[in-house]
Amino acid sequence: MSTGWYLAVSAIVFAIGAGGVTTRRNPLLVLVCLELMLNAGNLAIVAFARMHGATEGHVFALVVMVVAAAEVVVGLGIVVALYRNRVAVDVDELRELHG
Amino acid sequence: MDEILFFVAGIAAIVAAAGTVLLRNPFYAVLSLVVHLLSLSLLFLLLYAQFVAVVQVMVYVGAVMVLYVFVNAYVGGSEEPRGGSAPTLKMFSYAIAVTLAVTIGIAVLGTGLKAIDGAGPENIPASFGSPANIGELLLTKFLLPFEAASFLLLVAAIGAVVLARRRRGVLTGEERIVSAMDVLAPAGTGSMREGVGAINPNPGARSVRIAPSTGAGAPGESADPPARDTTEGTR
Amino acid sequence: MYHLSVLLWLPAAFAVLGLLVPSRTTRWVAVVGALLTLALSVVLVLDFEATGPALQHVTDATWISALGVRYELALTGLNMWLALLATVGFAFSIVWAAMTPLGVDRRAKHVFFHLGIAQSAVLGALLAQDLILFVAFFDLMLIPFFFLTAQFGNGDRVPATIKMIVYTLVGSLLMLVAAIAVGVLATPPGAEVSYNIQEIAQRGVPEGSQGWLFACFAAAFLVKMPQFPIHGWLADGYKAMPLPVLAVFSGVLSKVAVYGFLQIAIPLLPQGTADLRWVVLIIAVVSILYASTVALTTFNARMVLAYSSVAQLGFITLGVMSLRPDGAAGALLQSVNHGVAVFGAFLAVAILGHRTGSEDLRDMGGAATKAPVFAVLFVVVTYAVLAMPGTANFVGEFLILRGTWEGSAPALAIVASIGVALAAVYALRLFIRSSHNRVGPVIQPREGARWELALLAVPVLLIIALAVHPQQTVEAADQAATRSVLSAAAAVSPDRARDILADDPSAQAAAEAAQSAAGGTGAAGGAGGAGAAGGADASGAAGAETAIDPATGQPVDQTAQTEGAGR
Amino acid sequence: MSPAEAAWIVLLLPLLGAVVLGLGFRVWRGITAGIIGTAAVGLAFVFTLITLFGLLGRDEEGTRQIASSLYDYVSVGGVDVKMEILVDPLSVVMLLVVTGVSTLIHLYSIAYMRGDAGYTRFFAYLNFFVFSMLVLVLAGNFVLLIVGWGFVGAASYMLISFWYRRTSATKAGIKAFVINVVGDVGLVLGVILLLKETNSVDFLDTFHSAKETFGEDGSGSLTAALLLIMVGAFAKSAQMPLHTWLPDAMEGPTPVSSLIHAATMVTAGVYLIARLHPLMELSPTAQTVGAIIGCATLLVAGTIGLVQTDLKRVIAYSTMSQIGYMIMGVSAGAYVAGMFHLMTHAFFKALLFMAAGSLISAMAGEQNMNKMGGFRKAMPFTFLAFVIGGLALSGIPPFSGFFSKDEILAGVASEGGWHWILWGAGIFGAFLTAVYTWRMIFRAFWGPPVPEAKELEEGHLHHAAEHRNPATGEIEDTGVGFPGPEHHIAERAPAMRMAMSVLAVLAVVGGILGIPHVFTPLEHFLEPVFEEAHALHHVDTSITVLGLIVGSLAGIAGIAVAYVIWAKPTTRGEASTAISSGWQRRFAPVHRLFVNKWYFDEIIDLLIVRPVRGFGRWAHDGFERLVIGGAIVGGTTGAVRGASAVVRRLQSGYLRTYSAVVLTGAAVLVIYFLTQS
Repeated sequence: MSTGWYLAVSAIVFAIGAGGVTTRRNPLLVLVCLELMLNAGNLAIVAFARMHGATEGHVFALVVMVVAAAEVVVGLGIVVALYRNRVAVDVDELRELHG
Repeated sequence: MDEILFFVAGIAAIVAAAGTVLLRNPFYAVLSLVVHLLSLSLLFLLLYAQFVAVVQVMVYVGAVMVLYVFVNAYVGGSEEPRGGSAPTLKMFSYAIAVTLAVTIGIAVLGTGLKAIDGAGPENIPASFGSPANIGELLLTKFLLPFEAASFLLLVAAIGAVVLARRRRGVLTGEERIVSAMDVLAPAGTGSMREGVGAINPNPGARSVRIAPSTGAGAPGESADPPARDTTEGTR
Repeated sequence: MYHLSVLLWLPAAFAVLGLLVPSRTTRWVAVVGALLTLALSVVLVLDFEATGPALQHVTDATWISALGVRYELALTGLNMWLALLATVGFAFSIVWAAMTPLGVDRRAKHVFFHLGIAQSAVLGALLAQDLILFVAFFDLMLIPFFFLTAQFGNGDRVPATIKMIVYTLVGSLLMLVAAIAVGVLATPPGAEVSYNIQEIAQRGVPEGSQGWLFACFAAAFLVKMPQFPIHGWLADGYKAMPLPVLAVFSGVLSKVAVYGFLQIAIPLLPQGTADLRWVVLIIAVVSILYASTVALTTFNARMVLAYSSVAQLGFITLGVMSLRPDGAAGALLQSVNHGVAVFGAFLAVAILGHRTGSEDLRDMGGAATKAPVFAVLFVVVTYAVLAMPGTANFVGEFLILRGTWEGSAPALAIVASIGVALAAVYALRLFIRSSHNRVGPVIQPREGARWELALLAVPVLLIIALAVHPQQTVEAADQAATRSVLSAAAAVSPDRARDILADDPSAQAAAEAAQSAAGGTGAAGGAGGAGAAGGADASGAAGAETAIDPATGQPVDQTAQTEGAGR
Repeated sequence: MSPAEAAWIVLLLPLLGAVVLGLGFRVWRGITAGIIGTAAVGLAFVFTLITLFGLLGRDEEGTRQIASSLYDYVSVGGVDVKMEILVDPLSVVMLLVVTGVSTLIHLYSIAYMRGDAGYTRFFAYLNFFVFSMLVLVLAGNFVLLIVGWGFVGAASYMLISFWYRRTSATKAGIKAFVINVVGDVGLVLGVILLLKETNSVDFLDTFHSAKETFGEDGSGSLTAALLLIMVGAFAKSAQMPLHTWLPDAMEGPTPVSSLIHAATMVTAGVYLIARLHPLMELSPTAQTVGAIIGCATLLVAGTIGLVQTDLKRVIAYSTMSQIGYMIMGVSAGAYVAGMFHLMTHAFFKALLFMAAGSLISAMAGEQNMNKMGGFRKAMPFTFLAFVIGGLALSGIPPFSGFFSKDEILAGVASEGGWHWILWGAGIFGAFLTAVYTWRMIFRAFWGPPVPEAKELEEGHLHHAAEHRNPATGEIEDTGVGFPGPEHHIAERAPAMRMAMSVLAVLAVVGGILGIPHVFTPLEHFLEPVFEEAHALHHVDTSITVLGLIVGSLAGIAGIAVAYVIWAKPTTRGEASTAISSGWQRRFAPVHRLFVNKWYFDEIIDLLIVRPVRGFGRWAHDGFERLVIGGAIVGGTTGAVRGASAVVRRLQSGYLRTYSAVVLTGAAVLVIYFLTQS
């Protein structure tokens, strides 16, 4: 299988994730969609690692996973805190930054 | 064999991703993500990244997804209402997403990188992507990023605890959290809020508090209680 | 050799220390810090050799090597007295603030922290010998004042702060752009970029670009002073600032802008200076007349001083742009004098305002009846503000007017001297309406508290000391001022540079010594005629530091000179 | 002790006195302060005598000019100023006048100012003034001269508004100060112009190089410089049109008027022109201007003096007029005569002011001559002083004013040509002088005694029930900042009597120093200074004799006219006002012109004060708000506000919008790179 196929899958998944981030209103799902994007990135990295025959890419992928895990942990913590303080869990309700 | 597996896993990944985004019920969406992740790990295997694939399954499917499911259950995953608050935004977002997919696809495939067409070197060593190989890299070449990543995880863990813990009974209203910025200026000073008069400099004049969340004391000669942190004010 | 770094960072160190100690002791920590800095600066100034090299106590280290930015500090004849003025001013302001409610405010820590940081920044801007370092400190020194105004000001402090920020920021950005451009444009092909001020002066900035570069620098400096018509922030800013802060802001910070002209704009951009000096001169003269008349009619005691500062800085600018050593040295002297006088004047206004509850002259009057000591101190300050002959302010104005008469135009000097007469009116009006006449409707005259009088006596004593022996101040400034304006003067016309050198005995000796060495340069360089004679004089005299080629007005390297002679 | 050392001590003594009194104002209360102040100036007079004899002990040729410098005052870029004094016969004569008269006036003030709440302050100021005046006189270069010039202005201001709670006094003070600053500015600019030509601010250097620099006939720039310098001289010496501050300056205590506004400071302009004679000689234009201004001033001041009713103001206008003589004299080259008249004028004018002060205190502060009369019996000593002063002022032989004034006129006339017009004006001025001087004396001392005079004859001093400002009638207390409650009249206070006696003697015999062609020690002493002056006339005897005769006739005629109008009793005791009021009616416009002081104040107000103030108001209330605050600031803030409104729209606060924007950006970037490749 040529690397290009993997990259195509990666691009499509990335775009899907991006679309999700902008459309979903549940913060939980926004995070999920972010996971999609990160994973798409990971796929591309691993595919390139295969292409070059270099394992360093795998390390990169692992670090991305770490970041993703950290992000999820904190993000979910925020979701929980939000849930405690506000009834609605909806990103559209969180408009403190409105100018 | 490779091709079949790839197409199966690839299509599964894409469909599951689409499901994640489109399914209205958060619970299903998360489950769909699990499918996506599993098929992704299959793709990793096809790329000889055994260790990454295993970690993918263990960390994501095993840990992260469980977390998602639990939180989802805790929050009470209500279905998203049909027709969001901004329908044009939604259409726009889809359009952008499609554009991105197309353009990135063109960018990646049309770059003229010869190697993309190939599958990479045929005779890769057996140790490629093995735990030993990666472990050696992590502890030699990438020691610093590795440590940084572990530190990040530690911080994230503590942060999550701080964010999600129940405060009642731990902090009384009298206590205040001093932020680093308080050293430089009382909360809200010089902010846009103060500019529009949301924070009232003169206690004598009529006070309009737009939101309780900033709750800064008046920086002038007021005898207000000391400046408060935002987290306290939100309750 | 790290004295200057110690001097520079000591206030900041004490500012941080002040944060760490309990807030009740913060003010004393700040006072100790300010006095220590003052002592150190006095030692350094005493250590300065007027006849020694141009840069003394040099500190030089790489700061951002990739950009060619260096951390280079030095004490020169130009900045020495201004640095002393800054340490005196900040010590004055910090002691003052410590004695007022600001010192025991629950946010007292902020006051002294900001003042300390500001002091370090001002000293940094004064001592910096690297263009980027100067710009960085110049911007940094304003920031604490924004905070101080926004937090502790009165009236419309937030709009006032925003106005100040917008004005000064625009100026600063222009200056940053110009500074980078100067450094890059001056770099010959293949050489490393350097922002060292002397290095740039040696290399020379292409003449075509000097005009807009000078305009950018001038805009930043004129806004900071401020000068008509870009003084829009002045009224609100001055009204909003707490007085101890305002004293140092008006007394010290505006002088950094003056210094900027002498240190950077004029020596680095001689051609631009020569081209645009009339614009700046007209601005200065208009500022003098306009601000003087406004000061004449406003009833806010603070605003009288505010506009008087504008007028005084107009004089100083006139002196600087006369492109003569006497005018420039007079401007430096006047900067010091005006700073000292302003400290006293603002303190006097604060004392009066304290008795009155407002700063409106119509509410005041007759303060002298119960406060003879205060009145005497105030009248000395008033005399200094109006530059009565006998004060050093008069000496400064005399030198400035002389420089303007000879360097710019007699008409300009005559018009500017109207400002001298107007100064007498507004300064005396301030004194009479507050301290003399019948006791005002609101004021409750009483003698100043001990600390108030003691503090007010400091500027008064300084005024007297300067009056008795102004030479002390101009001595070191003389050569530095000559160096600073020489190339620009040569850019205006070679004759002018020759005149300057003819007036300067120290330069003359050097000129004779170097006469033979550089004698052929002018002719060989093709300048011909009068230019050749000018070349002999100019290059020889400036031989110690930079030589000026009168034909181009550009500083030329000494080695290049001798090569030229050989050819 | 060398003369220069003695001169330095002369300079420092009053400063020391001022500092000691100023710092110790809580310690030296009461008469001690007066004694300290007087002693400081008295000692200065003693040291002046030492200087004088030191100088007399030297050769006449050259060595009577001593320049002594302490240190570099300012030396930068071609300006080289030293802390330097110049001791020569001219400055020593001025020193003698200044310290001598000052000592007497200090002595007078010890008694006169008793009971004033600002007693110590008064002496501190007075000592400071003497110091300033000495700086002016001794200055060895132009810059120090300006310093002294400015200092006397400041001291004058402080003393004019000595009773600082009087609004009229502070107004007069600021007026005097500002007009003097205008003069200072002229002086500064003139000096700068001179400096440009001669490259030196030092007197001796400038004078020595003057002929080389400017040539025998001078040059345009020299004339311009001298005219600018003369602006300073005119402002200080109250010459037209910068004279309006002097009458108002009479708001100050009477000893101040006597010392500053009669004897010393106002004559500084005369001294300056005499000092600069090597330059004046080279510029006939400047000389002409000086002579004409002096002449005009003496006439205008004389006419105003005729109709004023305020006692002190009459003397003030008389001072202006007399200084007009001096300026005319020194401008026309009669330097010695000018200096001589300066000296005799100091004697008799100080005497007149002292006597006036005595009279005013008897009137409890009232200065209006309409309310005075018949003090002859009540105050014989003051009356005598007035008569002596009046005779000297009117130029009646053999009083001092007779010789000095006529020497000036003789000097002017010997220039010949149109200078005879000046001579004629001078004679007419002498007539006017006699008229208004004796009008004052007759109105105050002749006629039926007013109640105050009667009270005094019975041995009581009149005290006003409530204190009022004589100028405005406002009610005052006697605390600090207002005149004190006590009055000591000349008849009772020995200190005042002593001072007035000495001055009276000097006013009588002062003329002995310069009897033309007979006995001229002053001229002889000053000769080395003015030897270069080509116009050091040895005036024709015929002109002198003519002047002496016509001048004394004019004086006597003036006194006679004054007697007929104001003193000649028609019926028993009633002084007639018929003649004067009849003239007032007949020449109403002229009278109005004189009473309103030729409308100088109004013209200056209209031409300068109002436009400046109007512009200031407009700038402050209009321009500042509309253009600076509105257009410039408002414009910029408007632009910023508009832009920020647009940007704020984008900040919807929706997280999704932000992410969409980010994605759009990403997409655009990708497309950009795609199209680029």
